[in-house]
Amino acid sequence: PSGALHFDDLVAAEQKIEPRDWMPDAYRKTLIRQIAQHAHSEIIGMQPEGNWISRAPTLKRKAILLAKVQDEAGHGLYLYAAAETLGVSREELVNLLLEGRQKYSSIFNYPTLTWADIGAIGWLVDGAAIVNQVPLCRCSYGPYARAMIRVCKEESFHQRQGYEILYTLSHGTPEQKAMAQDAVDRWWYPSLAMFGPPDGDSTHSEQSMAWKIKRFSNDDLRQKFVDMCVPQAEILDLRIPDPDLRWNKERGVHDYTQPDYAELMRVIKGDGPCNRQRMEHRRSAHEDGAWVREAAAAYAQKKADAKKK
Amino acid sequence: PSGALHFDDLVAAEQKIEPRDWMPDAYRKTLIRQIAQHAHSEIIGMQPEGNWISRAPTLKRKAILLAKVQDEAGHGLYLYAAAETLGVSREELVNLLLEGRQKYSSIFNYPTLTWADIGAIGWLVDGAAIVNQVPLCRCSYGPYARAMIRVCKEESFHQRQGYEILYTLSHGTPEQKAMAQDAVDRWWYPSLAMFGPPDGDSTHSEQSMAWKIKRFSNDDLRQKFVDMCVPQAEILDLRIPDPDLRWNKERGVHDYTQPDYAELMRVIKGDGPCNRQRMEHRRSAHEDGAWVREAAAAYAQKKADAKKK
Amino acid sequence: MNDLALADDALIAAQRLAEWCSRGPELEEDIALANIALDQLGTARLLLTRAGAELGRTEDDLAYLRTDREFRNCLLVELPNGDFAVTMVKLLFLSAYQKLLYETLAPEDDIAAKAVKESAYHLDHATLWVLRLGDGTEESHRRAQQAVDDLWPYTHELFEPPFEALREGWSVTVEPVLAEATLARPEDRWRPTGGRAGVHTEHLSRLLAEMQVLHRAHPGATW
Amino acid sequence: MNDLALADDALIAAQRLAEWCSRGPELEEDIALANIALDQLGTARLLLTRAGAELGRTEDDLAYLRTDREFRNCLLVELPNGDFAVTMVKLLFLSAYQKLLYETLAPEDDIAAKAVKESAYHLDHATLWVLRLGDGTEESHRRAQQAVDDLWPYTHELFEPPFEALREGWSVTVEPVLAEATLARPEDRWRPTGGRAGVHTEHLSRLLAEMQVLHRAHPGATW
Repeated sequence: PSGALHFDDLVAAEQKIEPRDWMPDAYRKTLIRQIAQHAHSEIIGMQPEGNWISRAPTLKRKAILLAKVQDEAGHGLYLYAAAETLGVSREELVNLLLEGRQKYSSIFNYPTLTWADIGAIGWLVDGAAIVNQVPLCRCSYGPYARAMIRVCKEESFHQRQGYEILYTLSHGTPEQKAMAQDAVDRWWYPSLAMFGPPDGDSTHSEQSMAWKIKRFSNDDLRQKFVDMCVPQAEILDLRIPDPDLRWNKERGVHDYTQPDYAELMRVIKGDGPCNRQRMEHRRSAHEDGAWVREAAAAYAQKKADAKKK
Repeated sequence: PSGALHFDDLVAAEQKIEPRDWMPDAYRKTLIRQIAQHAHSEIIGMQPEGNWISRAPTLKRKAILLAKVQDEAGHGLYLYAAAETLGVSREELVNLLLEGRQKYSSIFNYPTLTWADIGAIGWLVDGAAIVNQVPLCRCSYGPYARAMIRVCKEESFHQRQGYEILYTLSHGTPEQKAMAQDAVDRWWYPSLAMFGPPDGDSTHSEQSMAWKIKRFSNDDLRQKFVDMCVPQAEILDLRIPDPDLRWNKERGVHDYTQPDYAELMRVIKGDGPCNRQRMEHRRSAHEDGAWVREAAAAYAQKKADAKKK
Repeated sequence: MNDLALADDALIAAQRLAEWCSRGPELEEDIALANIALDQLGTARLLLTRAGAELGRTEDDLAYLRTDREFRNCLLVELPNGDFAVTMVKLLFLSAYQKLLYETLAPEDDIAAKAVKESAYHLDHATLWVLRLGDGTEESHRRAQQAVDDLWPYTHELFEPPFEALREGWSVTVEPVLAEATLARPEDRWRPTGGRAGVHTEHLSRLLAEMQVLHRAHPGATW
Repeated sequence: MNDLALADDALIAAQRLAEWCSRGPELEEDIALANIALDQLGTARLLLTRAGAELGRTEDDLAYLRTDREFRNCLLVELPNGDFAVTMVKLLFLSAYQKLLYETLAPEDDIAAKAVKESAYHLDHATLWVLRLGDGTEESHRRAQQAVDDLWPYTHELFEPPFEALREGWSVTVEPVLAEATLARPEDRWRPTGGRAGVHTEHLSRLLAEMQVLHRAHPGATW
């Protein structure tokens, strides 16, 4: 069909596909799945960090953290909006999440045990997210690409905040420094796992590359992340918990230990430390809000009916 | 009737009336009301102290406080049992409490704001309770008198524990001493009010005296309590918050400022700081437990049915 | 005016509102509640800093190292969140009061001047929701009325001397909202009080235990 | 055997059980739960004192001045109380485990010897209730089964090395109770762990915040 030709031309020419353009069904489905998963991740990701808002150690940190978690809700909002341009409703997507038929990033199935985890999430998790997401700003689907530009800008702000938390801790009391190191020890490998399975085992990837949804392989992005973290860890005066981490002169990158992909698979399958807790939290928030949403709808209907008369 | 003569004789002879003895309806009703109110007070009284179990400052204090609150549940239990000998069921009485048709001691409508309140409740509130209750050990109704003997023994143990908490605080850091004084400042007048309105305004009293349910007037008991507290406060090195408190040589007792009886009436009527909270707590515990009680009953029924076969 | 009372109102309100984070009835509301919490927190920080300057203490000293007996907030803000109706009715009552109070202090007081605008937004938001809930479904009406009945007594404390004069303006703001929301205005009976004198409900010390735990566990640390 | 792990199991269990105080489904149960909490607390104190002796620390130092990363309790005991079914199923699982463990330590270990008898009582009590709930009403069965399903995964942690051998005895105790209570024994799949290494759920630090707040607010004070 001429639509298909046009689509291929646009993608080849690094032009954007827009909602009203013809696109292959599989492209649409892939995008819906990916954008929805991304949106769900923002929403579920509010929980581990939200866990420390009430206990933030200063009012300034409390304000920063609350604003950050609020930003995540905002990201969720415009990612759902981007997905909606592909012909699904937010409600459908939320239901798919609640029924466990769509995923969110596995990283949020780890608990935040101390304040330093807020720093480590900012530095490592947001850092990994940025490495993953910057290429998505050039994604072939226009609404997604534009959403990602906004998301990335805020994420890099968040990453700096997390880095700053860790820096303060690692230059604070011995207890604070230990807390920071402990957090990095726990979050390092799960952050590496955020880039997904090694390229050999990655499904979906090739087609996504061809469609210019994805630009780099999982392993390339992971390498980029490691190379980015090493000098930062030095300034932070924190140790990356990998005895085999070292500069490889020949390759011009760092050698590093792979994360435990079997663990990643278990967590994706639902058996991480907090999968049940995160889903239960989301489900009960959704259920507890049902009467509120119904009230808002009923009120809007009454007002609309009154206008008609 | 001969029953009435017998009843009067027994009362006059300081003998006990037992459940199967004839007794005037009004006597029965008065006792039911009084014993039930007393039982309810034990149950509601678990809340203000229970509020600090999770936060007790040492494990020893936690154990002592938990055991104390447990004792209160025990007191409630045998007071309900004493009331049941008069032909009402515990369930009826609990419902009367939950419907707000029977009262509990107003003192439990004040909040426990600091750990020192646990000391002040032990010293003052349990102290006042003992002064009130010791004469009840000689009450004309046997089951009540016997329950009170047991209650009083434990209460005086509790009072000593409260006294000891305050003593430790008042001889501790300046913050602890201030905390202890603050608690005494807040609990002193409500404790005085525990003896009820002044004799002139007291209903029920005369008849209860004649029946030997009550042995001393409200004001006599209050005086006794004040005289008991003054020397103890000196040892505690805590000030009783009454500038007019002084020894009256002629009367051989202390002069003291009366509590605010208008406040007492407001609290009795339901408008104390915590009336709503206490009742709401009790109601929701009762409702939350309904399915458990139903399950226990259903299981017992099944077992009984199985035996019959 | 006592900066500390106003600051504590805002701080405790922020702490309670932030408890909603990731628990709102819809995503937009999560964002709105966080916004309002951030506004309250922002005002609290400015007021605490000003109050602390006189006492040689920082905002964090005042927020994290006082006990509940030293907090001066009204009881209304420390009550548990309850359901969404309780939160919104509470916000209606609080923001109508804060707006009036800040208006009387502005424009001389620059913190109040900034806070007036924010309060107006909080009031609008709460008003919108009280209308929706009161005039929404049977269930939402029942919950909203229950919230109004439960919280109304706590509004008396806001207008204790020297603020008796503000009550009328507050009623003029709040009562028409209740009426339009088909919610009955309760009788004036019970008048719980004590917050301004540091005699709080049992809820505040638990709220502070959570809020202060980390700060207190590391005396003198920088964060 | 690590006294600290056992002590922390008992201490955290006591703290959770004590939360039921004044909230039990009936008065007798309020008393029973307090009794069990007191037993657990008593054992915790003895074990902490013994563990502390080696470290030059008191029972209160260990209870009040460690962070959640330093606690060694199993995850099972720190989970929120949930409804009465969750509490009773948890107690069934815990007391069956504690009884076995104490039995293996007794009679040489006098603390364990004392605790065996108490655990037997806790186990009886929990057994009775699990039977009643499982084989009671439709609702109680549903809740009990849900509790069993939710808590079962956390029992694996109890039998990590070097305690693998205890699992069989535990199953012999627990599974017939479930069967008689008409409750299905869940499959062995998810195996959450970490407690013994100080990697807990997000619940523990909140529990400790409340438990430790007063003690920490007054460093060095005597109570």
